[in-house]
Amino acid sequence: ANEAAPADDAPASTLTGTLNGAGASSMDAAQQAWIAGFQTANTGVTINYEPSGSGGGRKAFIEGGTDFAGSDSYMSTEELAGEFASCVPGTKAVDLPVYISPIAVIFNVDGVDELNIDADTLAKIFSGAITTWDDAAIVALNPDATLPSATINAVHRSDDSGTTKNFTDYLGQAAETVWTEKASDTFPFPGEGAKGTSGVVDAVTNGTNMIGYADASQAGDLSTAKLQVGEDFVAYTPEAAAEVVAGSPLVADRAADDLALDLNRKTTNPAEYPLVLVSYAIVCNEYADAAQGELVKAYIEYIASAAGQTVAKDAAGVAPLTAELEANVAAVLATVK
Amino acid sequence: MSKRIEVNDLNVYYSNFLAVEGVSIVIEPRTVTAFIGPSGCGKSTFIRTLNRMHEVIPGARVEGEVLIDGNNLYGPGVDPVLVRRQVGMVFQRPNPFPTMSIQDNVLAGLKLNNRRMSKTDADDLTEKALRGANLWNEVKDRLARPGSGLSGGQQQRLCIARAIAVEPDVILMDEPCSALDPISTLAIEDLIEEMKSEYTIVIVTHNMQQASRVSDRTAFFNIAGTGKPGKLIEYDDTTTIFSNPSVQATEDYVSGRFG
Amino acid sequence: MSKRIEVNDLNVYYSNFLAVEGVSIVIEPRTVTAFIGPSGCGKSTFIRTLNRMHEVIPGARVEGEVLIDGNNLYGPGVDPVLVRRQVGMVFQRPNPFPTMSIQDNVLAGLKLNNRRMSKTDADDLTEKALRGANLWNEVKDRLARPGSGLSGGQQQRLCIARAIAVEPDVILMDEPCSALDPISTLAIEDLIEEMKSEYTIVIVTHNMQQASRVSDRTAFFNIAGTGKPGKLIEYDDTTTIFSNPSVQATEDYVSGRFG
Amino acid sequence: MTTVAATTIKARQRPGDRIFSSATLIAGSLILAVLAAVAIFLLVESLPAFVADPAEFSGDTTNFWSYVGPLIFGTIYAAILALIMAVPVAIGIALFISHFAPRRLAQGLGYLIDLLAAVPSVVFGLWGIGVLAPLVQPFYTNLVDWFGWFAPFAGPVSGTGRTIFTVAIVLAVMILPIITAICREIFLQTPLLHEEAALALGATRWEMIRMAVLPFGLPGIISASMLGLGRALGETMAVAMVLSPSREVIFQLLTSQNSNTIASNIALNFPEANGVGVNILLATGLMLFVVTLIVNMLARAIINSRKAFSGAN
Amino acid sequence: MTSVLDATPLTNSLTAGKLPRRSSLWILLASWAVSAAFFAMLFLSGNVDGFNIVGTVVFGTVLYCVAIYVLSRLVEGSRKAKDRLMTALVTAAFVIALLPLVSIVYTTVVNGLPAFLTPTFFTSSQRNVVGAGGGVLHAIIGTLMVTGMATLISVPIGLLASIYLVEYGRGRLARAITFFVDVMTGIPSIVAGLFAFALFALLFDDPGIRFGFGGSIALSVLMIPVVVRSSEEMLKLVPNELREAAFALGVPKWLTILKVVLPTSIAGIVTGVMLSIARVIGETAPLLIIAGFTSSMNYDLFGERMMTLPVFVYTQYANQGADSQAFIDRAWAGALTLIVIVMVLNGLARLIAHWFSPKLGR
Ligand SMILES: Nc1ncnc2c1ncn2[C@@H]1O[C@H](COP(=O)(O)OP(=O)(O)OP(=O)(O)O)[C@@H](O)[C@H]1O
Ligand SMILES: Nc1ncnc2c1ncn2[C@@H]1O[C@H](COP(=O)(O)OP(=O)(O)OP(=O)(O)O)[C@@H](O)[C@H]1O
Ligand SMILES: [Mg+2]
Ligand SMILES: [Mg+2]
Ligand SMILES: O=P([O-])([O-])[O-]
Repeated sequence: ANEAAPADDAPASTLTGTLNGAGASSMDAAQQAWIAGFQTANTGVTINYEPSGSGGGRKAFIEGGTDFAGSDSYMSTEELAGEFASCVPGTKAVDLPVYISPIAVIFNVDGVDELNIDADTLAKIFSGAITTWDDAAIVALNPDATLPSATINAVHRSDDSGTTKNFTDYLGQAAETVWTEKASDTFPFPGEGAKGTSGVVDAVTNGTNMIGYADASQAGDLSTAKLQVGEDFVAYTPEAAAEVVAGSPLVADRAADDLALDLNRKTTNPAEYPLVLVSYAIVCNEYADAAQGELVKAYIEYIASAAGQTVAKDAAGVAPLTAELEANVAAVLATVK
Repeated sequence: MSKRIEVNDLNVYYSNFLAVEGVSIVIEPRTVTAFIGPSGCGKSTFIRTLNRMHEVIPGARVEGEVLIDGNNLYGPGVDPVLVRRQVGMVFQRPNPFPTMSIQDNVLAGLKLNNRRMSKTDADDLTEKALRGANLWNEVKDRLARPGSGLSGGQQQRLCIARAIAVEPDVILMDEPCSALDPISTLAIEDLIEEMKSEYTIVIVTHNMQQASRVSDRTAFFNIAGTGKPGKLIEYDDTTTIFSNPSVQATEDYVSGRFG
Repeated sequence: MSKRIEVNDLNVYYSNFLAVEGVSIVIEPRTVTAFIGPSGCGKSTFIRTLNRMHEVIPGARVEGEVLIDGNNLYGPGVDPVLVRRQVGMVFQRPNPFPTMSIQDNVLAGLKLNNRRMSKTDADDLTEKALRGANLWNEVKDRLARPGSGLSGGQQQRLCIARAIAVEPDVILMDEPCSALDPISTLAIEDLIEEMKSEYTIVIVTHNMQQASRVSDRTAFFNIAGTGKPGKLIEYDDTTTIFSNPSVQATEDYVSGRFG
Repeated sequence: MTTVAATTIKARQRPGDRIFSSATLIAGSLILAVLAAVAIFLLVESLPAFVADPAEFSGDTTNFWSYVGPLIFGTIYAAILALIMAVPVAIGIALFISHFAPRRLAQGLGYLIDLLAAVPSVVFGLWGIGVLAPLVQPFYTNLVDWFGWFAPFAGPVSGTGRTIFTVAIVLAVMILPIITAICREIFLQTPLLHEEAALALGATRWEMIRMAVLPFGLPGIISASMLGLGRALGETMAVAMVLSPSREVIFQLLTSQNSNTIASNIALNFPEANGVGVNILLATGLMLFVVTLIVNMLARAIINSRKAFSGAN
Repeated sequence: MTSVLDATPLTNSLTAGKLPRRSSLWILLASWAVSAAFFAMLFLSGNVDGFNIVGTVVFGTVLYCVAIYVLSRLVEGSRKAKDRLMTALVTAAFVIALLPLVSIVYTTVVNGLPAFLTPTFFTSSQRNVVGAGGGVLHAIIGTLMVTGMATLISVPIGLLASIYLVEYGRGRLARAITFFVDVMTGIPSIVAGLFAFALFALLFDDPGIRFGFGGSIALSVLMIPVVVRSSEEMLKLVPNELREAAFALGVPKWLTILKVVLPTSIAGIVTGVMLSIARVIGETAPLLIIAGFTSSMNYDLFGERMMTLPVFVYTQYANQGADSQAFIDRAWAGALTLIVIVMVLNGLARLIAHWFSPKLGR
């Protein structure tokens, strides 16, 4: 029923074809909303986005299996050094930030509704250095809370994930004395593992004395902790997340049109929430198949537009790009063919 | 050890089909009784009701009573397992357990009640039962081999050995010799003769010579036509049945004497 | 339609076990030949080699030749399927097809070979075969019911009807009456008598009266002991075998005349 | 007449037989070919893993064998636990349906159990996370409190119940219908002759089952269990969703540290894997293949050792 | 001819030692009552929060097993006691198996019904749907096509192979097939998916290949061994007597197999085929890899991505949007749909089996 083209629409778009993308599962819900929006406006187009994981998405794109990739991490230098099968030989691909989402620290502890936490304590909880909820460090941050003397069950992602990479990146930078592991897709310490964001949410919801981290849009009814930024305790908000991204510099030593961001995790500005995840759309500078290039360009332009970002905010609870970043992305896209 | 069997006005049904009607009969201890009659007249059906083996067939049921030494088999609270321990049975088709060795087949029934049997006891009992069934010489070297490797006749004798090994009070045999050669048959008949001193024996046979040779009394069953119930026509001393039966049908049947 | 069978120096093996050794025999067309002998002497084994049914048993094989009207059954390029259409077989144990109705069982030989026939032809053939097997009256009202619901004797007669429905040249019967009552047995024996005018018939039986009644010639098989091969001891006219055998073993066996 | 016989007995080749037997032979060989293709695929893709750079392995491991060891252990551990739970219950159910339940009920009951086979593994995953794990967690706490001195029940207890024991329960439920269905069909085929033989010896119903039904069905039970074991060894999504994994060999059943299974590990890490990482994961798949091979060899050996006594014929 | 006894003796030796009728029922109820009382006391004493129903039933049943065994042993002797114990255990096994079944079905129905009952659920795809709404038509079509094709591939191959094993195969090849079929059952589903993907990526030189037929091939790899194994077991159960009967009528081997052996075992074979379908119809991992993911309709098994129900369920659960309840509802409704589909197939198969199966006199 919903497959038929709308009958009495405004002048139909001339775009036709099928566009295939794959990559980060974090942005799947947003992608579905974008796809719906784009397909409604361009009834001749079918877009498939496969949430197969950032690494898998990048690999498929590089080998020419898909037209664009979604990725929680920007391309590595080795990846950039190689060939891109979908692109005109010799040309490269670029990272375009299109998706910003705060990562929430979620918890489920009997009798505790609010929790303040700082990076060091968070790092100690997840590395297993702090094992009970009434540990002095937590009590000191939450003098008013009635913390039970129960074991902390800290849940991490059991699958390799961009969320984990951003979480460990945050801990590694903001709590560098405590968290000595480098940022990685794989969670480096023991503890309770769960598959996918929804797995972590379910584990925290169904267990007792739980804490975990998850894409904020999925936190649902769970309580979320406030992070200490500077002197204040900051709850996640889309705006605070967008703010920290806006305040972050581009990664050095990359092509000028590659908008990979070096997130400022150590911010002390209480208006910013530094535990965020940025996902990139990865597209060719110049597509070997010009028709596909046109489709990709139109689609990613839509995604990065104010309209697209609003759709994503409504559908997936992500933080919209700041106007400045939006403009930067649009400028790069203008050169894509 | 032997028991008296008394059957009062027994009807046997398969679901709604009345297969055997109104049988009343008294079988004295330490006798051999032969059931004869044309195929389909309900001999197998009836003999199975004497140890409640018909209950294995879905839908089969009886009306009436069967008393073994005065105890009603179909009385309330009677345990068919106890009944069958006292009333053993040998079937028309040899049915040794294919998963057991020859020796285990012989001891199968015994092991149920007597789990811990010494090796020598077990061997003795095996030999005794197999000798009784005239099979010992043929299998004594391969007691540990599967019973299913034997020829049909050997298998049937194995089944007889298995039945007599548990030393029941009554032994029912449903055409036990129909798959046996004359020598084995002779052995079994001798065996029946011997066992008579201890057991009550009921045997179904198509072989009227056999009936006249082994049995003390003979019961003739007949059937009026297809779909009609089988009935006990005449029951008397074997000599009387074969020489001077009182019912015409019996005379007709046994005078086609042959086999 | 009848065929002559000639067997030359036949050995039958189960893998390495020599079950039957050095049998040579000539069976004339339009005769009934009976095989007798103690259990395990290889009667079943040998009769199966006459239509290559032994090949169904893994490891069973023959050496020597079997000629049917001069054609070697074991010659190169011979199709066992065609052999079996000409040489039919009835087994010791009744084995009707459980998936088929009584009528379909009778017609199985044709239907399974995808032969088409009109409804009336089929009905006629069914009736003829069932009458021949003396089963028509008992089952004529339930031709569409499954064959497995019949009693043992009825089942065996159904199998005989099935075998004669394909009108083979030779019919092999392995103790076909061992599960039958005298009336059915008599009917089958009459049938054999009738069929003799058209078919060559070979019958294995334990029943020496039966052998002497139905057969023209009798072959006596014997076995020296367990593990030894079975051998053809004597083969002659039935009257000679039963009245004046030339071998002592035959005399011993038939003089224990009974059954 | 002789001439007629000569032409009829020496048959033309029988095309039906030739075609049919060749078709079965081709089908059989095709299976071997597919399996060989899968094996070659795994082998070729695995080779780089055996010589991979130590840095390519996640965690503390530095070579393939120390990486795959705990996974092999976890795979077998979970599958064996599942089998231990499932086989007796499956035999019980099959017997209940074939020999205990009233005949008219039995069919419906069989259908009910077959329903379990219809449940997709994702749903088992969801059910494991959402229903089973929270349900058993309090029992685990009690077990650890009372029997913690017994090594497999040692603490600290998992706060969510998402342990290898829970996974084993889920796997057991998953393989139950497979084993049950096959056992049921086999038990129903036990020759009545043998059941009657046992009953006539004065066996109780259970003794009859011990004597006639179970021995007759034994090879089938083993085959069915192997089928179930195969499923348990290879189950991917349900394990990935339910298990809280770690990278060591862990005997404890009730903690949040559990040895992962090979299939689940592939599912968890494949999406983000690249380069040699992919080869390493596929090499673990090859190891699972080898494990299955060995397990089946053992099972075959058991069946064959009792061949002479099998119920066939 | 008969003498009627005036009265049957007062004691019937054949009844010696028997628990009264229905005693097992009373003992069961009593056990549950005791167990309930125990758990109620625990609950009232405040040691546990909530009355534990599962615990009551489990503990009560264990108590019953012990009680019936002990009582029967005292009254009826050890053999009868063992029989009663095993009866209790076998019945308990059945009930135990029903618990997860009921729990899963209940969970699925309760969670799945809201979305299942929406009017668009069976008439539309997820194309252009954001948040609540939409349907699973695309996934139903995909599942039916992919699984149907897998069945078309696997059943002939599997059945023929099992016929080879039982009827023709002797010697090494047969042994090899038997053995490797078992090994094949151990191929993890995800490896089957990766294999199919690698195969077609190579064949079509397309590193991003996704299409429904590839999914069918992956599922076939998982399905074939189940078909072979179960059919083989069923064929082996056909008595040799029946084959001999047909051979003796001059029926060629292939017709014997086709018309005697297969019909006799058809019920078991159909059960096995259903099992194999059930085995693969719920597979997620391989389809994610080779059949792909789309929210639009696709009727072409040989081109482009094709949605299937398990992938639908998984992605709806794994990647929830802001309105997460809508996604979870759809996930459960998808699961419910899948279960209903298998149930219907199962019912059909049973009917088929019933029509063709042997009409046994027993
Ligand atoms: N399981 C059954 N269900 C329904 N009817 C049956 C069953 N078994 C036997 N019958 C019918 O009951 C009647 C008696 O059969 P039964 O087997 O007792 O005869 P029989 O005298 O033993 O014959 P035979 O000498 O051939 O063994 C027959 O008409 C038969 O068709
Ligand atoms: N399938 C088989 N494999 C191995 N040996 C067998 C097989 N069938 C029969 N035998 C053996 O071959 C010999 C001959 O057996 P066969 O069944 O031909 O005897 P028979 O004369 O028909 O006996 P009966 O009168 O009991 O039917 C016996 O020693 C028997 O144990
Ligand atoms: Mg009978
Ligand atoms: Mg024989
Ligand atoms: O987007 P994820 O890689 O965290 O699932």
